[in-house]
Amino acid sequence: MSLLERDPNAPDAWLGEMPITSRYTAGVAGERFFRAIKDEGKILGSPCDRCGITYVPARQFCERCMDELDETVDVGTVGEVHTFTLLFENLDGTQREEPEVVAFISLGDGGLVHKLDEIHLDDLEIGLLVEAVFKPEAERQGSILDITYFRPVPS
Amino acid sequence: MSERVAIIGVGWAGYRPVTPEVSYKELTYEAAVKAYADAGIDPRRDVDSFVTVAEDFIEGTSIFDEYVPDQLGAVLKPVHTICGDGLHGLATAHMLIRTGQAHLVVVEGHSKASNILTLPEVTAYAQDPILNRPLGLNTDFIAGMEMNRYMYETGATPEECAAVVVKNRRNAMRNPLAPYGADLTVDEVLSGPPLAWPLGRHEVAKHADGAIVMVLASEERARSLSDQPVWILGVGWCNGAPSLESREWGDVPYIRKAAVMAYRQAGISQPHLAIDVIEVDDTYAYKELQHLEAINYCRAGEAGMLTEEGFTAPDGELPVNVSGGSLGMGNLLDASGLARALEIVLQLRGEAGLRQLKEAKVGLAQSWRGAPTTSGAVAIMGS
Amino acid sequence: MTSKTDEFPGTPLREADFSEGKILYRHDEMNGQYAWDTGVGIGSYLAALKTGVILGSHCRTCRKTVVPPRTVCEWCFRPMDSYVPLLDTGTVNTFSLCYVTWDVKRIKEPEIPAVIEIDGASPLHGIMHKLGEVEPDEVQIGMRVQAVWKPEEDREGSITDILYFKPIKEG
Amino acid sequence: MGMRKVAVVGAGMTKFMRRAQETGKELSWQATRMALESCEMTLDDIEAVCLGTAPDAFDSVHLKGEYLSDGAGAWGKPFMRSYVGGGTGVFAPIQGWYHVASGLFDTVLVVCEEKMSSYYPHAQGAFLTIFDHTTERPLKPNLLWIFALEMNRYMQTYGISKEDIARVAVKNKRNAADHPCALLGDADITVEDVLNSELLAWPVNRLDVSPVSDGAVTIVLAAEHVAKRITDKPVWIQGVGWSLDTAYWTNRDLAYPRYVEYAARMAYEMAGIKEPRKQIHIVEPYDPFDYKECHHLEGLLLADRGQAPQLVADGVSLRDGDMPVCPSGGLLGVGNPIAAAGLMKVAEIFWQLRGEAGARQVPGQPKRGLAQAWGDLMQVGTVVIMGTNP
Repeated sequence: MSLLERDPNAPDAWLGEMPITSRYTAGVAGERFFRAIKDEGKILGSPCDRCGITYVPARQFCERCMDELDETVDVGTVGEVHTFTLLFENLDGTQREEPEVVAFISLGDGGLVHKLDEIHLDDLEIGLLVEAVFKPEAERQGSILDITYFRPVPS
Repeated sequence: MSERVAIIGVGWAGYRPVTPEVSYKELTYEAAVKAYADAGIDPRRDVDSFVTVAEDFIEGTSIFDEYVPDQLGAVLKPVHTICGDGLHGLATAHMLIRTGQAHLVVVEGHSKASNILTLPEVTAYAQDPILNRPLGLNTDFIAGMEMNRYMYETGATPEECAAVVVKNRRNAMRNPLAPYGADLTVDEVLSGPPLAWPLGRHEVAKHADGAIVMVLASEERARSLSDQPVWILGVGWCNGAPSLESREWGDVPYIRKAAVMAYRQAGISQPHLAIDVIEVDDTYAYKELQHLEAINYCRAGEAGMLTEEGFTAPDGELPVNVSGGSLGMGNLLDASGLARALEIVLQLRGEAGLRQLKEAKVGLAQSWRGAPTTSGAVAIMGS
Repeated sequence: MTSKTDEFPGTPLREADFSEGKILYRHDEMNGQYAWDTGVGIGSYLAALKTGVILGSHCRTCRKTVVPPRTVCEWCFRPMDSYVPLLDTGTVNTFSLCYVTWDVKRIKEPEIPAVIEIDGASPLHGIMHKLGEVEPDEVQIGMRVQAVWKPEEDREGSITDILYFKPIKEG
Repeated sequence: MGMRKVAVVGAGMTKFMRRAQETGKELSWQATRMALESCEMTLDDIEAVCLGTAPDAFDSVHLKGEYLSDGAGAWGKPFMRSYVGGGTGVFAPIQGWYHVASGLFDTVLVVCEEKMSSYYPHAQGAFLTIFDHTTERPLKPNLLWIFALEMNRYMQTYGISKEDIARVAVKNKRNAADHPCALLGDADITVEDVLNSELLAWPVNRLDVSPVSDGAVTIVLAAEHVAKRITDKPVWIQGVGWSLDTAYWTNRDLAYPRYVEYAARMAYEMAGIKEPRKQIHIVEPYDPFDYKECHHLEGLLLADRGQAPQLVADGVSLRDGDMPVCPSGGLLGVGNPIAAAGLMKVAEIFWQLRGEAGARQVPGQPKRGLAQAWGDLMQVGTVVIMGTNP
């Protein structure tokens, strides 16, 4: 398309980066949700009366009707594996030898994405009941990582 | 107000795994020149408005919008960016023309995926920063969990998903634009390394560089400029729940709604009877099946079986991704939807070469913006 | 509507709310690394800089010489006709005396960014660079300047192969 | 033929804050809920959603339109995010306009959000990457450079003094003292305060610049037949225009924003405006820096080149002047959560034309107003003209 030619000594690529450094607030609802994990070891949801849905994690608004959700309910710390994957890939795309077990755990009408542990892969199936394992209270920081992982409920 | 809108020119450059000899601007320019020549127009004189689809972190530039006009012939013209897929761009051009304020509108999308050295980490920055990102997971985990739930709910099998890879990469061998043509077997696909079980590494579209430009026109302008306008019969787009915590894992209701919107405009009630050729998003192999079911090509759980039976093959009853799809042509990031639409345009114009289908009068293109999004679009075109 | 509303939503925070742990938050950082293909025009520009030349390109239709060089003229949308080696002298089109870093920390000696119209390019066609070897209060729009290059062996094919532009002493 | 007419029927906004506790989703929801309540509509009444938000770097989320979509009310709806850098806040209503004018939708939400405090330690860092990655970024330019370079060129070309320009900052920060959402309103600020504030990048001092902010604004658009059922005071979108200049910003004269003129001419033509200075009653031009307001008034053809600073000196652009400019308090006073700040200007025109701007209400029952934003590398103009008549 070009009449101009590329200088044979032209460098192929110019290297650079996007330096994105961030600080995120947990938000109005996140504050409630993560304080409950941190201080009480509880998982909170937010019921929307109009839609008949209990969102988990707790949120400030119903995405379906935009009502404000100012109530919270304790939904317990045991949920069902709704789906899961064995992740053989690191964050940077390199292959892992041993997979991480990641699941979506149903709680209320929502749930949490988290890792599973203390589990035999043979036992792993959709519908399995799992419970949250919390860090010791003194080490919790009000983060999703205050839950170390979920594990099968002892039968 | 112009009710009807047509695509009257298309141009492309790429698609290749790498394109080191040209900058993104030069790649786009090549596609633009071809599209304008195809439409028989001069962008400086004739075009009323320009639409680009792009995302900052993909380009490595904040406010990437800045760098759009020069290589499109769009300087000092109405230009804007849609942070969406190429089909969102097409829908935007469609709307602009229907207002009656614009008669010729250009849509552009490009990928320089090869220039992003840390794409998985950039993609992970699309995860919720508070709820999900602290887990430090490669975003493909979402695809693995979706695929697992999709198979659980519909009874689809790993073999059926792998059959999509076999078909699409085989189709790509008959498409000179496609860099990833291959003659594989289902076993070869399934015995590849695991990625996010049940998803295997061979079931994920590899990235490619490329650029696509399309020229859209009002009915009056289309009839005066083009011998073979491709009419936009309907276009729909929709978002689902962005949160992983409130979405459906086995289904894609947003694609379903986008399709309903497009069918309603096109007056189509029985897609399998009305449509001759389909291009759907196949970023991950299972997505082709899930998307076919969502656009009501068949009932939930049937798409895999139909694939295995050859129903979706080029010589099948209703061919899907004759182009090779993203598995065969490469994942062009947000230009992927334009690649799907381009194949429909070429098929409807009878210009698809070796892979030309016999009876191609109405075609459908569908896109998805990739994990972790719940954003997709559908466009239906007719000759 | 605003006249009817007393209370607008929003919860302003003080920086101390973070440092004192009154609210929950987290830090993160993206690893975004890129290798942008330089292509024809900019690749040739960088190669020329390495040899101590500022390269432009010429559009015969518009009778314009532009810098940096590109392969298409953005005004007539015709391919550019030729490369043009420009001079390494020019005129200050505009400048600033910048006393802060990007994150608004103060610096003592100002940086002096400028747009410099390059000799040999069409009027008003310049590049952004910095000025040096000049007192801040002596900088003026219209001032004549010349590029100060890195030693040849240190150049790498980058805009920083020019260290800065310095005033041309008259006479 | 005949184009479908589009009206603004509701608006809502959050406070503009230096740092908000709310997430970006929550800010978007707050503004959106308020806008819906303002016209007694529910989310079910909305057919599509348009989002405007500036660089992903600010909120520090990749694909942030997708991330914000639920807060914007897009669950299960057609949703798109438009983007023209700093011009986005006035572009998003244009996007909403073409959604409705196309005939595809009757009711659309237009939401603009920015949470700049998420880019930490300083939001200006997001601007390091707006320059060309290969030919400019290696010089490590910061955002102030490009404004200072443009301001200097503007002042030099027309012989304008810093005092002339500082009056704009004073006017807007004083106006903002009456805005309940304002971050930097100050009824007592003087020209000396501006001139004596910290020198950042000559000729730019700290009080010449609008503050980094978090916030969100939402408006509701409706087609004519629907608008009249929703409210008896719809405000009509009469004209829209936008234009993007070359990315080679060092290859043109920064003294005049021709892209704003192109955008304005497009909007004037659509609105049938032949004499903008007589036919436009209130103006909300983009004022991230004080000189920018002047620059933009000239590009909008509302002042002769180099003469815009005189409008403040003569009192013309004061709230009770002949052509009030930034009666809201503008970005300089209310704050500058980029895209939200642009849409705040559109909301201000909406409230002013309905006579609902409270303490900020301009006298004389204005009939027509113009909002404008600017963005990119001194490059894009976006213009919306609104009036009480269709």
